Amino acid sequence: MDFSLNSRHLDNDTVVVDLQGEVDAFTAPKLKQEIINQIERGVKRIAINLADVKYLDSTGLGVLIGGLKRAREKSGQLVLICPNVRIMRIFDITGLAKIFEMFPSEEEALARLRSTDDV
Amino acid sequence: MDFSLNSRHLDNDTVVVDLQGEVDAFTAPKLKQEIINQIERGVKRIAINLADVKYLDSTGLGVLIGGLKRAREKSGQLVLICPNVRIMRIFDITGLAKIFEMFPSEEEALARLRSTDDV
Amino acid sequence: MSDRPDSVLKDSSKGNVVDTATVELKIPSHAEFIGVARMMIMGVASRISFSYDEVEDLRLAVGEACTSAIDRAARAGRTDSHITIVCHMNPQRLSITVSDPLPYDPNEPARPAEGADSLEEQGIGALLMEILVDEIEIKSSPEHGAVVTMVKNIGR
Amino acid sequence: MSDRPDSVLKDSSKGNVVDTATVELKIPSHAEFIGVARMMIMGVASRISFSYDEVEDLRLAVGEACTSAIDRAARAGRTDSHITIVCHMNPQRLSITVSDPLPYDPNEPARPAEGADSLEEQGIGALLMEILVDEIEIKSSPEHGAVVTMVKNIGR
Ligand SMILES: Nc1ncnc2c1ncn2[C@@H]1O[C@H](COP(=O)(O)OP(=O)(O)O)[C@@H](O)[C@H]1O
Ligand SMILES: Nc1ncnc2c1ncn2[C@@H]1O[C@H](COP(=O)(O)OP(=O)(O)O)[C@@H](O)[C@H]1O
Repeated sequence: MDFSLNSRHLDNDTVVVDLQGEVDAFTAPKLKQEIINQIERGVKRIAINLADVKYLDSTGLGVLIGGLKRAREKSGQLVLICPNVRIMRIFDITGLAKIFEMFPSEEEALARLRSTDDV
Repeated sequence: MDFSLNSRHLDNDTVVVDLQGEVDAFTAPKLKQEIINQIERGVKRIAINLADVKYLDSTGLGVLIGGLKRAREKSGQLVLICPNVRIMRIFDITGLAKIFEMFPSEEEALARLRSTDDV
Repeated sequence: MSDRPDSVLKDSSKGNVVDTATVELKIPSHAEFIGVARMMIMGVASRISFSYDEVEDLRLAVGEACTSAIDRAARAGRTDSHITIVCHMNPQRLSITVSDPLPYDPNEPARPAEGADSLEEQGIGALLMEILVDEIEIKSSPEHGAVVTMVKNIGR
Repeated sequence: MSDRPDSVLKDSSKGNVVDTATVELKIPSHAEFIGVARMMIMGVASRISFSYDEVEDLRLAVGEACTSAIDRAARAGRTDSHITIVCHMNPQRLSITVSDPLPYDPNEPARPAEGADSLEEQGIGALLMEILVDEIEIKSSPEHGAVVTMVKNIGR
Protein backbone atom coordinates (compact mmCIF):
# COMPACT_ATOMS: atom_id res chain seq x y z
CA MET A 1 0.00 0.00 0.00
CA ASP A 2 2.11 2.84 1.26
CA PHE A 3 5.72 3.40 0.36
CA SER A 4 8.03 6.35 0.70
CA LEU A 5 11.75 6.98 0.62
CA ASN A 6 13.91 9.80 1.87
CA SER A 7 17.64 10.24 1.28
CA ARG A 8 19.80 11.91 3.93
CA HIS A 9 23.21 13.07 2.69
CA LEU A 10 25.61 12.91 5.62
CA ASP A 11 28.43 14.22 3.44
CA ASN A 12 29.25 14.34 -0.31
CA ASP A 13 30.21 10.71 -0.17
CA THR A 14 27.65 9.16 2.15
CA VAL A 15 23.88 8.77 2.02
CA VAL A 16 21.32 7.00 4.19
CA VAL A 17 18.18 6.06 2.22
CA ASP A 18 15.28 5.65 4.66
CA LEU A 19 12.56 3.40 3.31
CA GLN A 20 9.09 3.24 4.77
CA GLY A 21 6.25 0.84 3.99
CA GLU A 22 5.97 -1.94 1.46
CA VAL A 23 8.68 -2.70 -1.10
CA ASP A 24 7.14 -4.79 -3.85
CA ALA A 25 6.92 -4.90 -7.64
CA PHE A 26 4.88 -1.69 -7.58
CA THR A 27 7.18 0.35 -5.36
CA ALA A 28 10.66 -1.20 -5.89
CA PRO A 29 11.29 0.69 -9.18
CA LYS A 30 11.35 3.94 -7.14
CA LEU A 31 14.07 2.49 -4.93
CA LYS A 32 16.02 1.24 -7.94
CA GLN A 33 15.95 4.70 -9.52
CA GLU A 34 17.03 6.36 -6.26
CA ILE A 35 20.04 4.04 -5.88
CA ILE A 36 21.04 4.66 -9.51
CA ASN A 37 20.70 8.43 -8.99
CA GLN A 38 22.86 8.37 -5.88
CA ILE A 39 25.59 6.33 -7.56
CA GLU A 40 25.50 8.56 -10.65
CA ARG A 41 25.98 11.68 -8.57
CA GLY A 42 29.10 10.07 -7.15
CA VAL A 43 27.97 8.86 -3.75
CA LYS A 44 30.27 6.01 -2.71
CA ARG A 45 28.87 5.01 0.68
CA ILE A 46 25.22 4.02 0.70
CA ALA A 47 23.22 2.70 3.65
CA ILE A 48 19.69 1.50 2.89
CA ASN A 49 17.61 1.78 6.04
CA LEU A 50 15.03 -1.01 6.23
CA ALA A 51 13.93 -0.20 9.80
CA ASP A 52 10.46 0.96 8.74
CA VAL A 53 9.95 -1.55 5.95
CA LYS A 54 6.82 -3.62 6.58
CA TYR A 55 7.02 -5.86 3.55
CA LEU A 56 9.85 -6.82 1.22
CA ASP A 57 9.54 -9.23 -1.68
CA SER A 58 11.85 -10.68 -4.32
CA THR A 59 11.52 -7.53 -6.44
CA GLY A 60 12.86 -5.47 -3.54
CA LEU A 61 15.64 -7.99 -2.90
CA GLY A 62 16.51 -7.89 -6.62
CA VAL A 63 16.79 -4.10 -6.54
CA LEU A 64 19.08 -4.30 -3.50
CA ILE A 65 21.29 -6.93 -5.20
CA GLY A 66 21.42 -4.73 -8.29
CA GLY A 67 22.33 -1.74 -6.13
CA LEU A 68 25.14 -3.67 -4.47
CA LYS A 69 26.48 -4.67 -7.86
CA ARG A 70 26.32 -1.12 -9.23
CA ALA A 71 27.96 0.33 -6.12
CA ARG A 72 30.83 -2.16 -6.35
CA GLU A 73 31.31 -1.45 -10.06
CA LYS A 74 32.03 2.14 -9.03
CA SER A 75 34.23 0.94 -6.14
CA GLY A 76 31.51 2.03 -3.73
CA GLN A 77 29.77 0.29 -0.85
CA LEU A 78 26.14 -0.48 -0.12
CA VAL A 79 25.15 -1.75 3.31
CA LEU A 80 21.78 -2.44 4.92
CA ILE A 81 20.31 -1.29 8.22
CA CYS A 82 17.90 -4.00 9.32
CA PRO A 83 16.78 -4.07 12.96
CA ASN A 84 13.48 -5.75 12.02
CA VAL A 85 13.67 -9.52 12.67
CA ARG A 86 10.81 -10.24 10.31
CA ILE A 87 12.60 -8.56 7.37
CA MET A 88 15.94 -10.07 8.48
CA ARG A 89 14.34 -13.51 8.23
CA ILE A 90 13.73 -12.98 4.50
CA PHE A 91 17.45 -12.34 3.98
CA ASP A 92 18.29 -15.38 6.09
CA ILE A 93 16.04 -17.88 4.32
CA THR A 94 17.13 -16.72 0.85
CA GLY A 95 20.82 -16.85 1.75
CA LEU A 96 21.15 -13.14 0.96
CA ALA A 97 22.23 -12.34 4.52
CA LYS A 98 25.64 -13.69 3.44
CA ILE A 99 25.80 -11.41 0.39
CA PHE A 100 24.95 -8.14 2.12
CA GLU A 101 26.66 -6.37 4.97
CA MET A 102 23.75 -5.95 7.38
CA PHE A 103 23.65 -3.98 10.63
CA PRO A 104 21.03 -3.66 13.36
CA SER A 105 21.51 0.11 13.70
CA GLU A 106 22.41 3.15 11.66
CA GLU A 107 25.39 3.82 13.92
CA GLU A 108 26.91 0.42 13.19
CA ALA A 109 26.25 0.74 9.46
CA LEU A 110 27.90 4.19 9.35
CA ALA A 111 30.86 2.98 11.44
CA ARG A 112 31.40 0.27 8.82
CA LEU A 113 31.06 2.66 5.87
CA ARG A 114 33.50 5.12 7.45
CA SER A 115 36.02 2.45 8.45
CA THR A 116 37.16 2.09 4.84
CA ASP A 117 39.22 4.73 3.08
CA ASP A 118 39.66 2.73 -0.05
CA VAL A 119 36.51 3.84 -1.75
CA MET B 1 -10.60 -9.73 12.32
CA ASP B 2 -9.64 -9.56 15.94
CA PHE B 3 -12.07 -9.00 18.75
CA SER B 4 -11.88 -9.52 22.47
CA LEU B 5 -13.75 -8.37 25.52
CA ASN B 6 -12.88 -8.22 29.18
CA SER B 7 -15.21 -7.32 32.06
CA ARG B 8 -13.84 -5.56 35.11
CA HIS B 9 -16.15 -5.65 38.15
CA LEU B 10 -15.49 -2.53 40.18
CA ASP B 11 -18.05 -3.60 42.76
CA ASN B 12 -21.11 -5.93 42.86
CA ASP B 13 -23.11 -3.32 41.08
CA THR B 14 -20.69 -1.88 38.53
CA VAL B 15 -18.83 -3.32 35.56
CA VAL B 16 -16.62 -1.87 32.85
CA VAL B 17 -16.65 -4.00 29.71
CA ASP B 18 -13.47 -3.29 27.71
CA LEU B 19 -13.86 -4.06 24.03
CA GLN B 20 -10.95 -4.43 21.67
CA GLY B 21 -10.92 -4.75 17.89
CA GLU B 22 -13.75 -5.02 15.40
CA VAL B 23 -17.40 -5.20 16.43
CA ASP B 24 -19.37 -6.55 13.48
CA ALA B 25 -21.98 -9.21 12.69
CA PHE B 26 -19.40 -11.91 13.47
CA THR B 27 -18.25 -10.58 16.83
CA ALA B 28 -21.24 -8.58 18.15
CA PRO B 29 -23.10 -11.69 19.42
CA LYS B 30 -20.30 -12.14 22.01
CA LEU B 31 -20.91 -8.61 23.28
CA LYS B 32 -24.66 -9.15 23.35
CA GLN B 33 -24.24 -12.30 25.45
CA GLU B 34 -21.84 -10.54 27.83
CA ILE B 35 -24.26 -7.65 28.43
CA ILE B 36 -27.13 -10.12 29.02
CA ASN B 37 -24.97 -12.10 31.45
CA GLN B 38 -24.00 -8.99 33.41
CA ILE B 39 -27.60 -7.82 33.68
CA GLU B 40 -28.77 -11.30 34.71
CA ARG B 41 -26.22 -11.49 37.51
CA GLY B 42 -27.68 -8.24 38.82
CA VAL B 43 -25.16 -5.66 37.69
CA LYS B 44 -26.95 -2.29 37.49
CA ARG B 45 -24.21 0.06 36.29
CA ILE B 46 -22.56 -0.89 33.04
CA ALA B 47 -19.92 1.07 31.16
CA ILE B 48 -18.98 -0.24 27.72
CA ASN B 49 -15.47 0.92 26.90
CA LEU B 50 -15.08 1.57 23.17
CA ALA B 51 -11.60 3.11 23.48
CA ASP B 52 -9.89 0.24 21.66
CA VAL B 53 -12.65 -0.45 19.15
CA LYS B 54 -11.31 -0.11 15.61
CA TYR B 55 -14.55 -0.84 13.75
CA LEU B 56 -18.20 -0.70 14.76
CA ASP B 57 -21.09 -1.44 12.43
CA SER B 58 -24.88 -1.46 12.69
CA THR B 59 -24.83 -4.89 14.32
CA GLY B 60 -22.66 -3.52 17.11
CA LEU B 61 -24.85 -0.44 17.44
CA GLY B 62 -27.93 -2.69 17.58
CA VAL B 63 -26.40 -4.74 20.39
CA LEU B 64 -25.63 -1.54 22.34
CA ILE B 65 -29.20 -0.26 21.84
CA GLY B 66 -30.53 -3.64 23.00
CA GLY B 67 -28.21 -3.50 26.02
CA LEU B 68 -29.44 -0.02 26.93
CA LYS B 69 -33.03 -1.25 26.69
CA ARG B 70 -32.39 -4.33 28.83
CA ALA B 71 -30.48 -2.33 31.43
CA ARG B 72 -33.32 0.18 31.72
CA GLU B 73 -35.92 -2.61 32.02
CA LYS B 74 -34.05 -3.69 35.16
CA SER B 75 -33.78 -0.06 36.30
CA GLY B 76 -30.08 -0.15 35.49
CA GLN B 77 -27.83 2.11 33.47
CA LEU B 78 -25.59 1.55 30.48
CA VAL B 79 -23.16 4.25 29.40
CA LEU B 80 -20.41 4.35 26.78
CA ILE B 81 -16.77 5.35 27.01
CA CYS B 82 -15.79 6.67 23.60
CA PRO B 83 -12.62 8.77 23.29
CA ASN B 84 -12.16 7.68 19.66
CA VAL B 85 -13.42 10.42 17.29
CA ARG B 86 -13.79 7.99 14.43
CA ILE B 87 -16.14 5.74 16.41
CA MET B 88 -17.89 8.79 17.90
CA ARG B 89 -18.63 9.95 14.37
CA ILE B 90 -20.70 6.80 13.75
CA PHE B 91 -22.89 7.65 16.76
CA ASP B 92 -23.19 11.23 15.56
CA ILE B 93 -24.23 10.51 11.98
CA THR B 94 -26.80 7.89 13.03
CA GLY B 95 -28.27 10.16 15.70
CA LEU B 96 -27.45 7.57 18.36
CA ALA B 97 -25.20 10.03 20.21
CA LYS B 98 -28.45 11.50 21.53
CA ILE B 99 -29.72 8.13 22.76
CA PHE B 100 -26.63 7.06 24.69
CA GLU B 101 -24.82 8.73 27.53
CA MET B 102 -21.31 8.93 26.11
CA PHE B 103 -18.09 9.99 27.87
CA PRO B 104 -14.56 10.60 26.66
CA SER B 105 -12.97 8.83 29.65
CA GLU B 106 -13.62 6.02 32.07
CA GLU B 107 -13.41 8.47 34.99
CA GLU B 108 -16.23 10.58 33.62
CA ALA B 109 -18.37 7.52 32.81
CA LEU B 110 -17.89 6.13 36.33
CA ALA B 111 -18.60 9.52 37.91
CA ARG B 112 -21.90 9.54 36.04
CA LEU B 113 -22.79 5.94 37.02
CA ARG B 114 -21.97 6.64 40.66
CA SER B 115 -23.82 9.94 40.77
CA THR B 116 -27.16 8.15 40.79
CA ASP B 117 -28.46 6.24 43.78
CA ASP B 118 -31.76 5.45 42.19
CA VAL B 119 -30.64 2.31 40.46
CA MET C 1 2.67 9.68 -0.13
CA SER C 2 5.01 11.92 -2.09
CA ASP C 3 6.94 8.93 -3.35
CA ARG C 4 3.93 6.89 -4.29
CA PRO C 5 4.68 5.28 -7.62
CA ASP C 6 2.69 6.02 -10.74
CA SER C 7 -0.69 4.43 -10.55
CA VAL C 8 -2.62 2.93 -13.42
CA LEU C 9 -5.46 5.01 -12.11
CA LYS C 10 -3.75 8.34 -12.13
CA ASP C 11 -1.22 8.38 -14.92
CA SER C 12 -2.69 7.74 -18.33
CA SER C 13 0.14 9.57 -20.12
CA LYS C 14 2.04 6.29 -20.53
CA GLY C 15 1.26 3.97 -23.39
CA ASN C 16 1.10 0.79 -21.34
CA VAL C 17 -1.24 2.15 -18.74
CA VAL C 18 -4.98 1.67 -18.44
CA ASP C 19 -7.21 4.11 -16.62
CA THR C 20 -9.94 1.80 -15.46
CA ALA C 21 -9.60 -1.34 -13.40
CA THR C 22 -11.87 -3.94 -11.87
CA VAL C 23 -11.34 -6.00 -8.73
CA GLU C 24 -13.76 -8.76 -7.82
CA LEU C 25 -14.19 -10.72 -4.59
CA LYS C 26 -16.47 -13.65 -3.82
CA ILE C 27 -17.03 -14.68 -0.20
CA PRO C 28 -19.36 -17.15 1.55
CA SER C 29 -22.58 -15.62 2.94
CA HIS C 30 -21.34 -15.87 6.50
CA ALA C 31 -20.52 -13.10 8.97
CA GLU C 32 -17.06 -14.59 9.40
CA PHE C 33 -16.03 -13.34 5.96
CA ILE C 34 -17.19 -9.71 6.11
CA GLY C 35 -13.74 -8.93 7.48
CA VAL C 36 -12.17 -10.28 4.28
CA ALA C 37 -14.37 -7.94 2.21
CA ARG C 38 -13.35 -5.03 4.43
CA MET C 39 -9.66 -5.85 3.97
CA MET C 40 -10.10 -6.03 0.20
CA ILE C 41 -11.84 -2.63 0.18
CA MET C 42 -9.01 -1.17 2.24
CA GLY C 43 -6.53 -2.50 -0.31
CA VAL C 44 -8.49 -1.06 -3.22
CA ALA C 45 -9.26 2.27 -1.58
CA SER C 46 -5.66 2.85 -0.54
CA ARG C 47 -4.65 2.58 -4.22
CA ILE C 48 -6.75 5.69 -4.78
CA SER C 49 -6.21 9.14 -3.35
CA PHE C 50 -8.87 8.76 -0.67
CA SER C 51 -8.34 10.19 2.78
CA TYR C 52 -8.14 7.93 5.80
CA ASP C 53 -11.71 8.89 6.71
CA GLU C 54 -12.98 8.13 3.23
CA VAL C 55 -11.38 4.69 3.32
CA GLU C 56 -13.02 4.05 6.70
CA ASP C 57 -16.40 5.19 5.32
CA LEU C 58 -16.10 2.79 2.40
CA ARG C 59 -15.14 -0.11 4.66
CA LEU C 60 -18.21 0.51 6.78
CA ALA C 61 -20.58 0.99 3.82
CA VAL C 62 -19.41 -2.24 2.17
CA GLY C 63 -19.53 -4.04 5.52
CA GLU C 64 -23.16 -2.98 5.94
CA ALA C 65 -24.09 -4.16 2.44
CA CYS C 66 -22.49 -7.55 3.17
CA THR C 67 -24.18 -7.80 6.59
CA SER C 68 -27.55 -7.19 4.97
CA ALA C 69 -26.91 -9.89 2.32
CA ILE C 70 -25.81 -12.33 5.04
CA ASP C 71 -28.97 -11.58 7.06
CA ARG C 72 -31.13 -12.42 4.07
CA ALA C 73 -29.19 -15.61 3.42
CA ALA C 74 -29.62 -16.67 7.06
CA ARG C 75 -33.37 -15.98 7.00
CA ALA C 76 -33.71 -17.95 3.78
CA GLY C 77 -31.73 -20.83 5.33
CA ARG C 78 -29.19 -20.41 2.55
CA THR C 79 -25.94 -20.31 4.50
CA ASP C 80 -24.36 -22.05 1.50
CA SER C 81 -24.86 -18.86 -0.55
CA HIS C 82 -22.19 -16.35 -1.50
CA ILE C 83 -21.69 -12.61 -1.96
CA THR C 84 -19.91 -10.99 -4.87
CA ILE C 85 -18.24 -7.60 -4.43
CA VAL C 86 -17.08 -5.85 -7.61
CA CYS C 87 -15.00 -2.66 -7.44
CA HIS C 88 -14.74 -0.65 -10.58
CA MET C 89 -12.31 2.26 -10.58
CA ASN C 90 -11.62 5.11 -12.93
CA PRO C 91 -9.89 8.42 -12.28
CA GLN C 92 -13.21 10.02 -11.25
CA ARG C 93 -14.87 7.43 -9.06
CA LEU C 94 -14.85 4.12 -7.28
CA SER C 95 -18.03 2.15 -7.82
CA ILE C 96 -18.68 -0.91 -5.65
CA THR C 97 -21.41 -3.46 -6.32
CA VAL C 98 -22.41 -5.96 -3.63
CA SER C 99 -24.67 -8.68 -4.98
CA ASP C 100 -25.94 -12.10 -4.06
CA PRO C 101 -27.96 -14.72 -5.94
CA LEU C 102 -30.87 -14.95 -3.48
CA PRO C 103 -34.33 -13.67 -4.42
CA TYR C 104 -34.87 -10.16 -3.12
CA ASP C 105 -38.03 -8.08 -3.05
CA PRO C 106 -37.18 -4.44 -2.40
CA ASN C 107 -40.82 -3.77 -1.43
CA GLU C 108 -40.94 -6.47 1.21
CA PRO C 109 -40.84 -4.87 4.66
CA ALA C 110 -37.62 -5.60 6.49
CA ARG C 111 -37.86 -8.26 9.15
CA PRO C 112 -35.52 -8.64 12.10
CA ALA C 113 -32.56 -10.83 11.20
CA GLU C 114 -31.91 -13.94 13.17
CA GLY C 115 -29.95 -12.86 16.22
CA ALA C 116 -30.44 -9.19 15.43
CA ASP C 117 -31.56 -7.21 18.41
CA SER C 118 -34.31 -5.32 16.71
CA LEU C 119 -35.49 -3.93 13.44
CA GLU C 120 -33.49 -0.82 14.12
CA GLU C 121 -30.24 -2.54 13.38
CA GLN C 122 -31.24 -2.92 9.76
CA GLY C 123 -32.53 0.61 9.60
CA ILE C 124 -29.21 1.85 10.96
CA GLY C 125 -27.31 -0.23 8.40
CA ALA C 126 -29.30 1.28 5.53
CA LEU C 127 -28.89 4.76 7.01
CA LEU C 128 -25.11 4.33 7.29
CA MET C 129 -24.80 3.21 3.68
CA GLU C 130 -26.81 6.25 2.54
CA ILE C 131 -24.64 8.64 4.52
CA LEU C 132 -21.22 7.13 3.84
CA VAL C 133 -21.17 7.07 0.04
CA ASP C 134 -21.95 9.68 -2.61
CA GLU C 135 -24.51 7.58 -4.50
CA ILE C 136 -26.32 4.38 -3.65
CA GLU C 137 -28.80 2.27 -5.58
CA ILE C 138 -30.44 -0.92 -4.32
CA LYS C 139 -32.32 -3.08 -6.76
CA SER C 140 -33.22 -6.65 -7.44
CA SER C 141 -32.11 -8.37 -10.59
CA PRO C 142 -33.46 -11.69 -11.92
CA GLU C 143 -30.02 -13.32 -12.10
CA HIS C 144 -28.33 -11.65 -9.18
CA GLY C 145 -30.96 -11.21 -6.51
CA ALA C 146 -30.14 -8.08 -4.53
CA VAL C 147 -27.66 -5.67 -6.11
CA VAL C 148 -26.37 -2.75 -4.04
CA THR C 149 -24.31 -0.25 -6.03
CA MET C 150 -22.38 2.40 -4.12
CA VAL C 151 -20.31 5.17 -5.66
CA LYS C 152 -17.64 7.30 -4.03
CA ASN C 153 -16.28 10.20 -6.04
CA ILE C 154 -12.52 10.78 -6.09
CA GLY C 155 -10.88 14.06 -5.15
CA ARG C 156 -13.87 16.11 -4.11
CA MET D 1 -8.09 -14.35 20.87
CA SER D 2 -9.84 -16.02 23.80
CA ASP D 3 -13.07 -14.28 22.91
CA ARG D 4 -12.91 -15.02 19.23
CA PRO D 5 -16.39 -16.05 18.17
CA ASP D 6 -17.15 -19.47 16.80
CA SER D 7 -15.75 -19.86 13.36
CA VAL D 8 -17.33 -21.80 10.54
CA LEU D 9 -13.90 -23.28 10.17
CA LYS D 10 -13.43 -24.48 13.68
CA ASP D 11 -16.83 -25.36 15.09
CA SER D 12 -18.67 -27.97 13.12
CA SER D 13 -20.76 -29.08 16.09
CA LYS D 14 -23.49 -26.64 15.11
CA GLY D 15 -26.06 -27.58 12.54
CA ASN D 16 -25.87 -24.41 10.51
CA VAL D 17 -22.14 -24.42 10.17
CA VAL D 18 -20.02 -25.55 7.27
CA ASP D 19 -16.44 -26.66 7.62
CA THR D 20 -15.11 -25.64 4.26
CA ALA D 21 -15.20 -22.24 2.63
CA THR D 22 -13.96 -20.63 -0.53
CA VAL D 23 -12.92 -17.03 -1.11
CA GLU D 24 -12.08 -15.84 -4.59
CA LEU D 25 -10.39 -12.63 -5.78
CA LYS D 26 -9.80 -11.36 -9.30
CA ILE D 27 -7.35 -8.48 -9.87
CA PRO D 28 -5.83 -6.83 -12.96
CA SER D 29 -2.38 -8.14 -13.96
CA HIS D 30 -0.67 -5.01 -12.74
CA ALA D 31 1.79 -4.57 -9.86
CA GLU D 32 -0.48 -1.93 -8.39
CA PHE D 33 -2.98 -4.59 -7.32
CA ILE D 34 -0.68 -7.09 -5.60
CA GLY D 35 -1.34 -5.13 -2.43
CA VAL D 36 -5.06 -5.89 -2.73
CA ALA D 37 -4.29 -9.61 -2.96
CA ARG D 38 -2.05 -9.36 0.11
CA MET D 39 -4.82 -7.62 2.06
CA MET D 40 -7.31 -10.30 1.08
CA ILE D 41 -4.91 -13.05 2.19
CA MET D 42 -4.42 -11.26 5.51
CA GLY D 43 -8.19 -11.20 5.96
CA VAL D 44 -8.53 -14.89 5.13
CA ALA D 45 -5.51 -16.02 7.14
CA SER D 46 -6.57 -14.10 10.23
CA ARG D 47 -9.85 -16.06 10.20
CA ILE D 48 -7.75 -19.17 10.79
CA SER D 49 -5.57 -19.96 13.78
CA PHE D 50 -2.33 -19.00 12.04
CA SER D 51 0.41 -17.22 13.92
CA TYR D 52 1.48 -13.73 12.95
CA ASP D 53 4.56 -15.19 11.22
CA GLU D 54 2.49 -17.70 9.30
CA VAL D 55 0.18 -14.94 8.05
CA GLU D 56 3.23 -12.95 6.94
CA ASP D 57 4.64 -15.99 5.15
CA LEU D 58 1.39 -16.49 3.27
CA ARG D 59 1.21 -12.83 2.27
CA LEU D 60 4.71 -13.03 0.85
CA ALA D 61 4.16 -16.37 -0.93
CA VAL D 62 0.96 -15.12 -2.59
CA GLY D 63 2.63 -11.80 -3.41
CA GLU D 64 5.43 -13.69 -5.18
CA ALA D 65 2.99 -15.81 -7.17
CA CYS D 66 1.16 -12.64 -8.29
CA THR D 67 4.41 -10.88 -9.14
CA SER D 68 5.44 -13.78 -11.34
CA ALA D 69 2.07 -13.76 -13.14
CA ILE D 70 2.33 -9.99 -13.66
CA ASP D 71 5.87 -10.39 -15.07
CA ARG D 72 4.61 -12.87 -17.61
CA ALA D 73 1.69 -10.64 -18.56
CA ALA D 74 4.07 -7.68 -19.05
CA ARG D 75 6.45 -9.74 -21.22
CA ALA D 76 3.51 -10.96 -23.31
CA GLY D 77 2.28 -7.36 -23.68
CA ARG D 78 -0.95 -8.43 -21.99
CA THR D 79 -1.36 -5.76 -19.35
CA ASP D 80 -5.11 -6.15 -19.87
CA SER D 81 -4.94 -9.63 -18.33
CA HIS D 82 -6.06 -10.62 -14.85
CA ILE D 83 -5.08 -12.90 -11.98
CA THR D 84 -7.46 -15.09 -10.03
CA ILE D 85 -6.66 -16.06 -6.44
CA VAL D 86 -8.82 -18.79 -4.90
CA CYS D 87 -8.51 -19.63 -1.20
CA HIS D 88 -10.02 -22.89 -0.09
CA MET D 89 -10.15 -23.54 3.63
CA ASN D 90 -10.98 -26.53 5.74
CA PRO D 91 -10.09 -27.29 9.36
CA GLN D 92 -6.81 -28.91 8.29
CA ARG D 93 -5.43 -26.60 5.64
CA LEU D 94 -5.59 -23.43 3.63
CA SER D 95 -5.02 -24.01 -0.06
CA ILE D 96 -4.42 -20.99 -2.30
CA THR D 97 -4.44 -21.13 -6.09
CA VAL D 98 -3.03 -18.24 -8.13
CA SER D 99 -3.86 -18.54 -11.81
CA ASP D 100 -3.94 -16.46 -14.95
CA PRO D 101 -5.24 -17.09 -18.46
CA LEU D 102 -1.95 -16.51 -20.31
CA PRO D 103 -0.11 -19.39 -22.01
CA TYR D 104 2.60 -20.78 -19.76
CA ASP D 105 5.32 -23.29 -20.53
CA PRO D 106 6.83 -24.63 -17.30
CA ASN D 107 9.85 -25.90 -19.26
CA GLU D 108 10.67 -22.57 -20.80
CA PRO D 109 13.73 -21.09 -19.11
CA ALA D 110 12.93 -18.01 -17.07
CA ARG D 111 13.78 -14.72 -18.73
CA PRO D 112 14.41 -11.46 -16.91
CA ALA D 113 11.18 -9.55 -16.46
CA GLU D 114 10.87 -6.09 -17.87
CA GLY D 115 12.37 -3.78 -15.29
CA ALA D 116 13.65 -6.69 -13.22
CA ASP D 117 17.23 -6.26 -12.21
CA SER D 118 18.37 -9.73 -13.07
CA LEU D 119 17.28 -13.28 -13.42
CA GLU D 120 17.99 -13.77 -9.76
CA GLU D 121 14.89 -11.88 -8.77
CA GLN D 122 12.72 -14.56 -10.27
CA GLY D 123 14.85 -17.31 -8.75
CA ILE D 124 14.45 -15.66 -5.35
CA GLY D 125 10.68 -15.39 -5.83
CA ALA D 126 10.41 -19.10 -6.61
CA LEU D 127 12.70 -19.94 -3.69
CA LEU D 128 10.60 -17.86 -1.29
CA MET D 129 7.39 -19.58 -2.38
CA GLU D 130 9.00 -22.99 -1.86
CA ILE D 131 10.19 -22.09 1.62
CA LEU D 132 7.16 -20.22 2.88
CA VAL D 133 4.40 -22.78 2.30
CA ASP D 134 4.07 -26.46 3.16
CA GLU D 135 3.28 -27.65 -0.36
CA ILE D 136 3.56 -25.97 -3.73
CA GLU D 137 2.69 -27.12 -7.23
CA ILE D 138 3.16 -25.09 -10.41
CA LYS D 139 1.58 -26.31 -13.58
CA SER D 140 0.11 -25.10 -16.79
CA SER D 141 -3.49 -25.80 -17.67
CA PRO D 142 -5.07 -25.36 -21.10
CA GLU D 143 -7.84 -23.06 -19.85
CA HIS D 144 -6.00 -21.28 -17.07
CA GLY D 145 -2.44 -20.81 -18.22
CA ALA D 146 -0.18 -20.92 -15.17
CA VAL D 147 -1.68 -22.36 -12.00
CA VAL D 148 0.28 -22.08 -8.76
CA THR D 149 -1.25 -24.04 -5.87
CA MET D 150 0.14 -23.44 -2.40
CA VAL D 151 -0.93 -25.25 0.74
CA LYS D 152 -0.37 -24.21 4.34
CA ASN D 153 -1.35 -26.72 7.01
CA ILE D 154 -3.24 -25.48 10.06
CA GLY D 155 -2.10 -26.01 13.62
CA ARG D 156 1.21 -27.72 13.09
N1 LIG E 1 19.10 -16.47 -3.75
C1 LIG E 1 20.37 -16.13 -3.56
N2 LIG E 1 21.05 -16.70 -2.55
C2 LIG E 1 22.32 -16.38 -2.33
N3 LIG E 1 23.01 -15.50 -3.08
C3 LIG E 1 22.37 -14.91 -4.09
C4 LIG E 1 21.04 -15.18 -4.40
N4 LIG E 1 20.70 -14.43 -5.46
C5 LIG E 1 21.76 -13.74 -5.79
N5 LIG E 1 22.78 -14.01 -4.99
C6 LIG E 1 24.10 -13.41 -5.03
O1 LIG E 1 24.00 -12.01 -4.96
C7 LIG E 1 25.23 -11.47 -5.49
C8 LIG E 1 24.99 -10.30 -6.36
O2 LIG E 1 24.59 -10.75 -7.63
P1 LIG E 1 25.50 -10.47 -8.91
O3 LIG E 1 26.35 -11.66 -9.18
O4 LIG E 1 26.14 -9.15 -8.71
O5 LIG E 1 24.34 -10.32 -10.00
P2 LIG E 1 24.47 -10.62 -11.56
O6 LIG E 1 24.25 -12.09 -11.73
O7 LIG E 1 23.34 -9.79 -12.10
O8 LIG E 1 25.84 -10.17 -11.97
C9 LIG E 1 25.93 -12.62 -6.20
O9 LIG E 1 27.01 -13.04 -5.43
C10 LIG E 1 24.86 -13.68 -6.31
O10 LIG E 1 25.38 -14.96 -6.36
N1 LIG F 1 -31.11 5.44 13.82
C1 LIG F 1 -31.55 5.93 14.99
N2 LIG F 1 -31.48 7.23 15.22
C2 LIG F 1 -31.90 7.74 16.40
N3 LIG F 1 -32.40 7.00 17.38
C3 LIG F 1 -32.50 5.68 17.18
C4 LIG F 1 -32.10 5.07 16.00
N4 LIG F 1 -32.31 3.74 16.10
C5 LIG F 1 -32.82 3.55 17.28
N5 LIG F 1 -32.97 4.69 17.95
C6 LIG F 1 -33.46 4.88 19.29
O1 LIG F 1 -32.77 4.05 20.19
C7 LIG F 1 -33.54 3.90 21.35
C8 LIG F 1 -33.53 2.52 21.88
O2 LIG F 1 -34.40 1.74 21.13
P1 LIG F 1 -35.67 1.06 21.81
O3 LIG F 1 -36.87 1.94 21.59
O4 LIG F 1 -35.31 0.71 23.22
O5 LIG F 1 -35.75 -0.27 20.96
P2 LIG F 1 -37.06 -1.12 20.64
O6 LIG F 1 -37.71 -0.49 19.43
O7 LIG F 1 -36.46 -2.46 20.34
O8 LIG F 1 -37.92 -1.08 21.85
C9 LIG F 1 -34.95 4.34 20.99
O9 LIG F 1 -35.17 5.59 21.58
C10 LIG F 1 -34.92 4.46 19.48
O10 LIG F 1 -35.79 5.40 18.97
